[in-house]
This record gives sequence, structure tokens and C-alpha cells, in this order.
Amino acid sequence: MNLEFSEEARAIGDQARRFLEKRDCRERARAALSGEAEPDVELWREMVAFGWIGSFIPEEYGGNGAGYEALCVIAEEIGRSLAPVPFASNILAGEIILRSGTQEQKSYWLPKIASGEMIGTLALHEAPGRISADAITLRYENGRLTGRKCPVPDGAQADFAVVVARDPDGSIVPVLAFFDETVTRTRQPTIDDSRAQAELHFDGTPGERLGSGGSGAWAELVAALDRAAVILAFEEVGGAQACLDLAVEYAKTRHAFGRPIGANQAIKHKLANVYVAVELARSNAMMGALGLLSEQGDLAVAAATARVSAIQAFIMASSESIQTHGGIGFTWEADTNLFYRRANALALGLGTESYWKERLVSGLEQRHLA
Amino acid sequence: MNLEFSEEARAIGDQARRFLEKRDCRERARAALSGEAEPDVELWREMVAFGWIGSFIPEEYGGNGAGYEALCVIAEEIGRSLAPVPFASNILAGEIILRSGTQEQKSYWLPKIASGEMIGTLALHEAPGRISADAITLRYENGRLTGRKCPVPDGAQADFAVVVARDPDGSIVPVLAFFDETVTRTRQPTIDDSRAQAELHFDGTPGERLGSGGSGAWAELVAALDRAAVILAFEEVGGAQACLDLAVEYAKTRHAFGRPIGANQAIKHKLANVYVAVELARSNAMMGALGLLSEQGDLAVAAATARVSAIQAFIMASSESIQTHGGIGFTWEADTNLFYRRANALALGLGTESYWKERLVSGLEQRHLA
Amino acid sequence: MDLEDSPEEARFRKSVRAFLDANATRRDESAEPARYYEVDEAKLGLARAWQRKKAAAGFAGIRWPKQWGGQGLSSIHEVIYQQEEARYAVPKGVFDIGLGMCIPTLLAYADDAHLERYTKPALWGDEIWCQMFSEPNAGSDLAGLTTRAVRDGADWILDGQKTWTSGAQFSDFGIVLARTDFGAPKHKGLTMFFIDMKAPGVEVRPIHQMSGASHFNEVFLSGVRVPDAQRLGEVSDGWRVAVTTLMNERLAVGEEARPDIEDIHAFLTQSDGGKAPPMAEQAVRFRFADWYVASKGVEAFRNRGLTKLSRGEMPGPELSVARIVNAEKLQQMSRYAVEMMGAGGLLLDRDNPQANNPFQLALLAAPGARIAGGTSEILRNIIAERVLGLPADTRADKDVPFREIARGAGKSPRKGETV
Amino acid sequence: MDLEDSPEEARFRKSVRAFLDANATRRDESAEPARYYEVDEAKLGLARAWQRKKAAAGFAGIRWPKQWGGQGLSSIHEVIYQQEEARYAVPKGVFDIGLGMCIPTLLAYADDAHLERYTKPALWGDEIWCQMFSEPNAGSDLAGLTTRAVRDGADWILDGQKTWTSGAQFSDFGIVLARTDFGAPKHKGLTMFFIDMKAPGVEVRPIHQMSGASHFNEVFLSGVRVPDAQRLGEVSDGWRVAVTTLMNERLAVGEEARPDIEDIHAFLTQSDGGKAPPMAEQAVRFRFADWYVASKGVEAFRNRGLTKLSRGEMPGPELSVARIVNAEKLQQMSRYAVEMMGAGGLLLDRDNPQANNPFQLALLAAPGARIAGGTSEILRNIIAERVLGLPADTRADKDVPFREIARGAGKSPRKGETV
Repeated sequence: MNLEFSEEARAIGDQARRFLEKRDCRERARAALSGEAEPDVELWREMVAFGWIGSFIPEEYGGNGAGYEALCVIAEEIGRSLAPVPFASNILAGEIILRSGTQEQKSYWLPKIASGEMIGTLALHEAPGRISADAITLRYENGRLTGRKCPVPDGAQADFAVVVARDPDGSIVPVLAFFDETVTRTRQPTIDDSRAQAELHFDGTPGERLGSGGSGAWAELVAALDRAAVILAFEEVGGAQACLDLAVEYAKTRHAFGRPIGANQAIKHKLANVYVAVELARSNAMMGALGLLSEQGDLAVAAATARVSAIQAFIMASSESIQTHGGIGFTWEADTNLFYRRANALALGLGTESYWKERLVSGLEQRHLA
Repeated sequence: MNLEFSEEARAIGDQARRFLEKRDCRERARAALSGEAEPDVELWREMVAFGWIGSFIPEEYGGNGAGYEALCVIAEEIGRSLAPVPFASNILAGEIILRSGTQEQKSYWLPKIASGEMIGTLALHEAPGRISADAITLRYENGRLTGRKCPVPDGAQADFAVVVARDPDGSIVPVLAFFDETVTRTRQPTIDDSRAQAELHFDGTPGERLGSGGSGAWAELVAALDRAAVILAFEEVGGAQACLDLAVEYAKTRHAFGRPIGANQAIKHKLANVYVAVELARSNAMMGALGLLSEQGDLAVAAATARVSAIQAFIMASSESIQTHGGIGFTWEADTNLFYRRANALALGLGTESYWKERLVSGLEQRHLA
Repeated sequence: MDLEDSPEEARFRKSVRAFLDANATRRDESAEPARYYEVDEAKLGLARAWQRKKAAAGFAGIRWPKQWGGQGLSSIHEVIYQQEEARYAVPKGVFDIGLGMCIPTLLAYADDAHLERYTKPALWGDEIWCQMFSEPNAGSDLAGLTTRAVRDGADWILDGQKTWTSGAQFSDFGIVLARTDFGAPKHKGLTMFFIDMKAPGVEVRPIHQMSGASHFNEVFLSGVRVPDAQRLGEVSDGWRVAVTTLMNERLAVGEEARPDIEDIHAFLTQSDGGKAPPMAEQAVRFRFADWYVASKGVEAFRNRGLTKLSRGEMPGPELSVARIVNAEKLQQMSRYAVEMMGAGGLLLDRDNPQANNPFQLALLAAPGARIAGGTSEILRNIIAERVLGLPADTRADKDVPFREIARGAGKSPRKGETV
Repeated sequence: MDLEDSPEEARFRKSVRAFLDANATRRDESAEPARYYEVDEAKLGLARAWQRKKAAAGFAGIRWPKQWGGQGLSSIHEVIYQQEEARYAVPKGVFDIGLGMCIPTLLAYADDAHLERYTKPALWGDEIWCQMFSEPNAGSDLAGLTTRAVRDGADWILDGQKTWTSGAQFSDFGIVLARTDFGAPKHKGLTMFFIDMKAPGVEVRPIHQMSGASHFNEVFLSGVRVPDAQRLGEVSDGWRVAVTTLMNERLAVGEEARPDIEDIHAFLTQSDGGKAPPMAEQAVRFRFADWYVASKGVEAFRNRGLTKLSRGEMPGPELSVARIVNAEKLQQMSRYAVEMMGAGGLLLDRDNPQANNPFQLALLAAPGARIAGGTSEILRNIIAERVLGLPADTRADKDVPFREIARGAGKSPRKGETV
């Protein structure tokens, strides 16, 4: 039994943690939140330079081949640090290009992501509601995109996107497009402005169909979301752990009624429950990582399990961390405020809990049919 | 604002409580549970003699006209005392006869219930699952009933039933039938044997259609269930309150680590939560009672709200009362054991939480349509 | 059993309605639930004008004695007035603390000269009061406060920091609880004063909340000189005075949490472009039913409390129960609604069609609802001890001189603070 | 990262499988989940025979030293054996406490003569051991026990009442924790003994549980004479000895709660007479997903614990976490399933087609799962204090002579007891 990351991966995690601590990411996130700064592209480039983001990209496409274990521990550290960087957007764009792109497309786009030369994103959402193919209306016709996407993660800063569109036959088609002057981009205020979202209007934007075509484009997209979900689960686990750590530290040092508030069972049991949720989420995420590593087809159930568990844990940990802090916890300047926003934003950004629960159960159904 | 029972009703409640305490009902319930006794028909007759059960039956049909306020407080005392008597079955049979019966039928059957001369019941359930007209298959043809009902509350002791059947046209029809030799009755072991349930086989049992016929029989039955649900909610509130009282008393007197266990926040907050649930349930039940009293058509939402709230409160109070007691709480001889069984049995017997939630929401929909 | 007024109550309600109909417009209850806005000068002016109208018509100071301009009526009349006023679009909130908590404390403890001076301007909206009890290190444990009042001739000198003070930025006066004896056990060394908020040494700074709102303040007191005549109650008897003040809070039975059940109902039953509304799903119906049952239960529980009030009995734990239930429900409902919007739930802009609902804001306000006015944990303790009679928590600080009690501010995640 | 054995572990697992395949039949895992039955003479005979086979094949006492008939292997080997055995239809439970907790305590504290006498008969299934720690008034607060051991020459005389003793009715020996000094603080006055369960003065009475089962007992000790040689550890050092015993419990990482996720999955996906299965409903899918996530999380958390064990590290809080999560899940799942059956959920008879599932029984067993082996509250305290490092509860009984500690049995709702 060896359900633990390799020593190499853990060393990368330690390095990432030390680096991110030095960069004082929570202050950067707070600044971004107050509109004083855009997502921290400079910090992102520094991180890319370590090779961290390219770890899931094979060496032939400019990655360092460190693999998914490394990516998972880095995601956890990003979650813990609250770094306001275009992480999820690059992972999403990279994953779908890696899985669905032609040899040529992979050779062209992936090195740009791995080197930080360009920021990529996935332009998927249009109307509110659960992710589904039916919701896609943006047109792709004669090599050009027309329509609206909102919200697009890091949409105002990104250089290009995989745009999920519909061709004249009504088929779903992912399209690679640079953000040129035909794209009108408006940053949108959100519940977590430390991670930017934008509304994008495409007005005849030139784009190239991702991959070699065929009817499986939506299924491939969904499979790429599965893979990204495991990474995101680690980011959430990192955030949840940070919330627990903050709350425990505060509970040990804040006094009321002549003793640390952490001596009260109301606080002790609350934080024990958070601990349980975080450990289950971490454990489920590790099973997801195992799925990623094994490169088996049937990742859906493990990914969905990891993601649901991580959403629940981070939401709970961030809420209860505020509650443990009392009044100070829900002020604008409290770190707990930043984590609560991030927890809720991550829970909404890449398929919600409902989406992933449905994915989990239908994944089990397909297993039973098979 | 006067959301409180009348002084008269409260006096009847006090009388019922004193009487039931003297009769040591929990001992009787325990005896019934161990199979040492059948449901306590003798105790039931004593209670009937006070006029308590006939309180919802108009004086012209042998009731005492004390009204629903009295019935609600009596139900609460029965819940508190755990009296192993055929309460719900008689209320159900009485309500539906009162609402749907012809003048002649009311004059014949209701005095028998009010006087305790006969025990009536409602034979409704056939297959497992939520209450619905579709589930009714028992045949009523040429004045005779053929088929199976299970479980039927107090089915082995009752003298007659309103049997919900289907006529050759496929319509639902409630039928009044004595339990003669054509009815084979088998007592069924259940999760709460202090309230008996039976399987009934009807083999050409003679019966008389309840009411003057027409297509609204199922709707009338459902409306009678609404009315009975309010009464049952009070029984559940009484039980939940008893569970809370037991737990509080135990928490004050049982010592661990040199102080009463009730000094621990884990216990204090648990019981505060139970208190909140019980008070909300009692409040919702009182709004249900107001609906009963006002004799308005739109009882469905208030009744369903009362019932859902009461189910939740009694289940929670009985579970947490056991938990507060620790090991001793889940022994066969503990009163908490009796309450937990009763809470779960009452939650299943007259439409489950799901049935009543659906009734609540569809009731609101009908209101909005109206 | 009914939900009706007594004949006398009905007469009073009728007169309230007549006044409101003549002087205010009905609120559109389906529109715009509770916003989290700031009070500016213009709004303050409207609030003062409305208070003046109420005073002129005899609907201000309903429970105050007639001698000081009040109506000499009972709590149920106050509640009836509030119930009716809630249905009209009138300025709310600016005077509640002063008229409901501060002046009643003066009525109990101040001398006639002071009452002569302060009651009328408060009642007529000319002067605004605030209440300064909580401190950064004395929230749930209010009696652990460390603001210091030192005797200096006929005066006291106050030094310390208060927090969570509503309305401090526009208040003229405030009542303040301070420690006058650090050698006494913590409840025994406190004294109550009232102070001029414009006095030298009083500095008010807004607190920026997660929701974006700033309706609370920090108040810094630096060498603030207060005449001994502005002491309320005896020296070292301040805790008892504070309890009087806080008891008045329990009357706020009508406290409204929005968005509530009507809002989530509206959200769940709206259908979008021909699609079935969310409420068509059984999962949604069941979840909604839970909230409906809780919401109606709280409402009916309040009505049982009002029944007591109507009979002249003391209100019970209605407010604690409502707060516990509503705070949890608010958090659940707002998260549920936002979740249902998918990625659209991220968007906060009110002008964006994807965000035209109050749940994103509620999501950010909800954590505060579990804390403000007493954390859910403190409220459960109150129910356990005062209603159920369970033993009090073991207190490490009982009967110990205050200066010997272990104190710690907590390693705080707050910007700029070193820990 | 993988879920595989190390090469050495794989070799061991292979040998275990070979033994089991040769000597036992595979269990039908889809059938009949955990029953709550009594052990009778016939079952006891089967259990003894199976234990004998294991001993003969070298799969008993896996962690015991070779000197006393054990295999001298590590905890991970014990776990591997248990994992494999769980898949076969073999008698379970009769020897677990004796071989896993009692004899290991003897191994740590008894002399060679006693080990010579007792280890082999235990290992070969000839003698059964039980453990007597809990008392009616010492459950969560185990160190508050009052069973008294008084020195009488070379012997001790034991008087008191033990409870929740598994297997006492068929045990030959048992370890028992008793108080030898009522003047010392409560952890300091305890001493551990082992006794002959057939000795005069030992009386065993079964406890009838709500679920109908009686696998626990009360044990009454009335003037039971025990030679001082049967003392384990020093006088007054019994608490430390008991901790050794209880530490061994933490290894039970494979503890299985049934019905679990597979059972509720089977229940929710079965379709009844052409109707869609319950799992077709979104409400059901979402609820199931919550349990699935919790179930898989516990499983993976255990696997992380096994990873530690496999590396020779100490197991962590895996057991506490699993118990908290599983107990809650069991209560939720059983109530959900029963609710779905409507009135049919009342029926308990296994032969009734309406009741052909384990959930009614689980409903009655579930409250016990939140209590037995440590209440969920105690388990949360353990996590908070030992894992998170939060302060211990304030203890009123710390450093106080035991006889001065406030004790109260609690007004109990139990039959026949006067309170």
C-alpha cells in the first residue's frame, strides 16, 4: 500500500510552499480583491519559470515531464497560498489541447503554456445553469466565431482560448482562437475578484477547430474537465487545510472567559468536523490523482468523488474558520474572508457540486452497464 | 395574537397527563414490545370513557363536541406517555367517515368509535412505497372485497375498517367492512411492536361503499389524511418533548469527569438544537391546529408543514436522547429505546416525510395557481 | 385560538395604519430585499424627518413613560407599530438603538435633569445615540472588556477601543461600558457612562465587512473626559446596567432576514426560456420544503411569543431561536441558489442579467449572520442554560481579580497586524 | 503512488490466500450483510476449530513474538491477513479481544510462567478471553470506575460491576481494571488484574440491546478472590496498562460497517415491477453521492493509514474518523431506505417480501454505532486534542482524591431502577 506522493513530488511541493510564502500571496490576493491589481501575471510567470505548470505537459511539447504528481502538490500549495494567478484557466486549456489537439496544435500551443509565453483559457460558459452541451450557442462558421461567453476565467488577461462553439450542423466544436481586436473583453465583478472573470464578445473572430473533428468533441471536453477536476480538488484541499490551520491557531491563542476559545467543545468539535472533512477530501483527491496517473479511461467516478469531496471540505472549512474567528473573521481585511470567497468561487467555476454528483452517479451507472 | 390553546383544552390536557402517568404507560408499551401484551384495548376503553377520543366527533354522532383543540392536546399527551393504544387507527377511520360518509353511515359508525364499542382502522397500504392511488389493487366488486392490505394499524384488534379499494371501473372506492371470518389477519413484527400492525387478506368480505360515490374518493381520502396529520403531529411533538425532558434530566444528574455531563457544550448544544426543533414543530403544529379549527379548505400546506416538522423533531429528539444517555440509552429496557421506535414508526405510518414534503410543495403550487 | 388582535390592540393597529397611510407609501414587498448600504447625509435627513413625524403623531417612544414624551404603552403596542411600519417605505434603523436601548437605560438610571435634556431631542430625531459595549477582545465574553475609566476629580478619563458600534459615525451621544476596577472579578469592576461623541479623544473608523458593507465602526477613546454626572448607575454596577440595556434587545421579535423563503421560492419557481423551473425537480422540492418548514416554524414560534407579550408576560427565547435558524437557513439558501446558477453564480454585478438576484450578496453576508448579535454557539449556550437549565460552562475566570485572568487577542489574520 | 503491496507483503498475502483457499470457502459478498446474532455452543465450536486451523498453519498471533507461538511479524501483516480473511465465510469475532488486546497486555506485563500457561491455549482456540473495563458509571470517563480491589494477604478481593463486556458469557479468563486506592487522583489509583471467569463470585448477565442483539454483558464481581500473581503491572499503575490494551484496538483499520454504500446502492438501483429504480430521481442521486463520497473518503483515508503502517509508522486517527463518519452514514442511510419503503418500512420480518432488506435492523442498530467503542463526542474530543492540539476540556476532577469527585449515576429511564 503506497497511497502517498513520491519524495520527488513532495520536494517540489515544499519548494512551492516556501516560494509562495515569500511572495506573500494573501496580500496580493487582497490587493486584487480591492481592485488595486489585476491577476498577478508577473507572479504567474515566476511560477511557470520553475517548470511547475508545465509539469503535466510532456517534454516534447515544452513541459518538464515532472508529471501529475508534481502538478497535484503544486495545486495544493496554490490553494493554500491563495496566489491570484491564472492557474485553472491554463490547466483547462492545456488539458483539452493535450487530449484533443492534433500533433501540430499540440506542438504549437502547449509550449506557449508551458513557458508562460501565453496565458490560455477555456471559454465555455454562456447562460447560467449547469454545464451542458445544450447551453452552447456561440457560432463557429467559415472559420469564425460569433457570440458571447461569460464568465471566462482570466478572460481579460488571457492571450488565447479554447472556445466551445457550435457549427452550422449543430455539432459542438472546440475552437482555438487568439484574442484579437474582434474580441471585446469586459472584466466582471464576482464574488472573488482575486481571480478575474470576464465577459467576451466574439465578432467574427478567426479560429481553428481543435483536433481532427468528429462527433466526440463534447465527450472529449467532459473528459478534460474530469482531469482538471482532480487538479482543482487539490487546490481546494490546500485552501481547506489553510482555513483549518488558521482556525486552530486562532482558537489556541484567542482567549475568552479566561481560557483559549479552543478549550470549548463547541469549537473543538467544530474543528474536528472540519479536520474529518479535509482528510476525507485529501484522501479522495489522492485516489483521483491515482486515476490521473494510471491513465485509465475510467477517471470520471474518481474525479467526481474528489471534486465533490473537495468542494464540500473547502466550503465548510472556510465558513467554520470565519465562525471560529467571530466578528473579526468576516471583515474585509481578514484572510478568512479571502478563503471564503475562493472556496465559493472554486466551487462554481468548473462544474458545480450538482454537476459532479451527477457525473459521479452516471459514471457508476456506465460502469455497471459495462 | 392568541396562538395558544384555550384554558378548557389545556385543562383536558392536564387531566390526560395525570391519568396517563398513573397508568404507567411506558411499562405497558415495554410489555407490548416484548410480546407480553397486545395493544392495550382496556386502557383505550378507559381513555374513550373520558370522552377524549370522541372530542372531534359532533355530539349528534355520539361525540362530546369538545372539538379539535381538545383532541390535539390529548394527542400530545398520548405521544408523551407512549400509551400503546389504537389511537391513530381510530382517528383515521373516524376522520374519513366524518368527512365522506353519508348521514346514515355517520350515524351508524361514529358513535361506535366515540363510545369505544368498536375499534376502527384504515386499511390503505399494499405495496411498499409512497402513498398513491396507483398502488391500490384490492378489488371491490359486487359488494365484496378481495385482496391484501399490509401493514394495517391495529389490524389484528380492530373490529372494522375503511378499506381503500378499486372497483371494476378502476375507480378508487373506500369501503366500510366488518372484520368477519372472511378476513385473515396476521400480526406483523415491526420496528415498534408497542403499536401493532397486521397483514389482512380479504376473501370476498362484504362491505359498503363509504359516502355517496363519485370520482372524488381519493381526494377525500387525502384530505382526511391531512386532518389526521395535524393530530399525529401533536402526538409526535409530545413524544419529542418527552425525549428532550428525559435527556435534560439525565444530563443534569449523570456525572463524568467530576461534573454533570450536561455541563459539556457537546451536550448543551445538542440539546439546544433539540429544543429548537421541538419548539418549531410545536409552533407548526399549532398553526396546523388553527387550520383544523378554521375549517377552511386549504389545510394541505399547514398540515404538511406541521407533519414534516413533527417527524423531523421526534426523530431527532429520540436519536439525540439516546446519544445523551450513552450506552444505557440503546438497551432494550431504556425508555429512550421505546421513544426511538415510536418516532420512527410514526414517521412511516401515515405518509412519510417525502409524501408530506411533496404535499406541501404541491399545495403551495395550487395556491399560486388559484 | 386565533391570530387576531385583542379589541384594544386592533384599535391601536387601526390608528397606526391611519397614520402610516396618511404619511408614507406602501413598500413593494416583492421588490428589492434588504440591501447592505451606507447611510449618507441625505438619508440621515430623511430619517430625522420621519422620526419627527412619528413623534408629532404620538408613535415614537411607545413604551416610554408619558412624562418624557412617550406613550406609556406596552411592548405589544411597540411590536404592532413595528409590524405595520415594516410594510411601508420609510427610513429604518438610524434611531432604533438610541430609542430602544440607550434612552431606556437613561430612563432607568439617569436623573431628571438629564432626562429633561436628552429624551426630547432623541425622540424628535434631533440627536442620535449609539451603544459602545463590544471590544476587539471582548465579544462573546463581553464582561472581559478592558476600556479603562479612571477617576480624575469630578470627571472620569476613558481610554480604550470599542468595536461593532452601529451608527457611531453619525451619533451625537453614546453609552459606554468601561472598567473602573481591575482588581475586582470581571463582572464586578465595570461602570456605565454616557458620552458626547463629539468630545475630544473620540475617533470613529468604519469597519469594512466581507459583504462590502460598512455599517459597523471601531471607536477609539483616547483620554476622553466624562463628568461623573454622566455615570449611569453606581460605580462597579455597570454589568447590571448593561443587562438592562440588552434586555431591551429581546423585543426585536420582528427582525427580518432577507432573502428569505419568499425570495428562494420566487427564484426556484421562475422558468427560464421555456425550461421547467427548478422546482419541477424532486430534489429541489424537498430542499425547499425543509426551509419552508423552518421558516414557518420560526414565524409561528414568534407568534406564540407575541401571544405571551399580548398577555403581559415576558418574551422568551424567540429571538435566539430565530437567529440560530435564520442564519443557518440564509447560508444554505444563498449557497443553493448560487450553485444552481453554475458559473453564472460567480457574477456579482446587479446590472448583469446573469446576476439579477440577491443571493450572491447574501452568500457574502451569511457568515456574518451567524456571528453578529451573538454567535450561534453563544445563543445555544443561552438556550441550554437559561431555558433548559443545564449547568453553566466551567469558568476559569470566576471570582478571579480581572487583572489575573488569562487574556489573549488571538493570532489574527488581519491585514497589517503583527501577531 | 499505487495501492499495491510491497514485494514482501505480496508474498505474505499470497500465502494467506493459499491457506484460505485450501481451508475455507469464499463469502458471497452481495449476500447477507452483518447480522446481529448470538453465539451458541455450535458456533463456538466452529470458531474454535477455525482458530485451531489458523494456529496450525501459522496465521494466528501474527504480531506475537515467536517465543510464545506467534509469527513475529508486523502490524501490516496482521492487516493483510484480516483483509483476506474478510472475504471468506469463516467464524469471526470470538477470539479478537483475547488475542488482539488481552494476551498482548499479558505479553507486556505478565511473567514467563503465566505466558507459558496462557498463550498457547488462547492461540489454539482452547481458551477465550474478555476485557472488563467499562462500568455503568464509567463509560466515556473510564478512569472514573469504582470496582474495588482490596488486598487480603497474597490475594486481592474484587467487588463491583462491569458492563459492555463482549463475550463474557463464554470466556474462560478476563482482564479487569479495578480501583485499589480511593484516596489517589482517579488515574493514579487503578490496578490491572486478570481473573478466572469461572471463579466464585463472577456472574455474567446479558444486556438486551435495542436492536434485539445481546452481544454485550454485565459482569458482577462479588468478593472474587484473585492471587496477587495475577496482577498485571504495578499497583496503582493500571491506567498505563489499560492504555497499552486500548492502543491495540487502533489497529482494527478494517472494521466494517454494514449495510454500507454497496447495500444502499443495490437498494436504490433495484427496480420494482417495471417502475424506474429510485436512483432515477435526482434527489436520490445527490443523496447517494454524498454517502459515496464519504464512504470512499474513509476507505482512501484508511489506505493512507495503511501506507504509514506499511512503512512501519504508527497508525493515526483513522479509526476515530471512520467511526464518526460511518455511524452518521449508517443512521442516515437506514432511515432513508426505510422512508423510501413507506409504511412497508415498518415491517421487520425477514421472511416478508416487503421487508427483505437489512435497513430496518440497521435503523435499530444505528444509535448504538454512535456510542459503542467511544461516543462520537469523545472521538471528536480525541481528534481535537490529540491531532489538532487544542486544549483539553477543563477538568473538575483533576488532581482531586477520587473519593472527593462528584459522581452521579444519572436519573435513568431504565426498567425497574429507582432514581
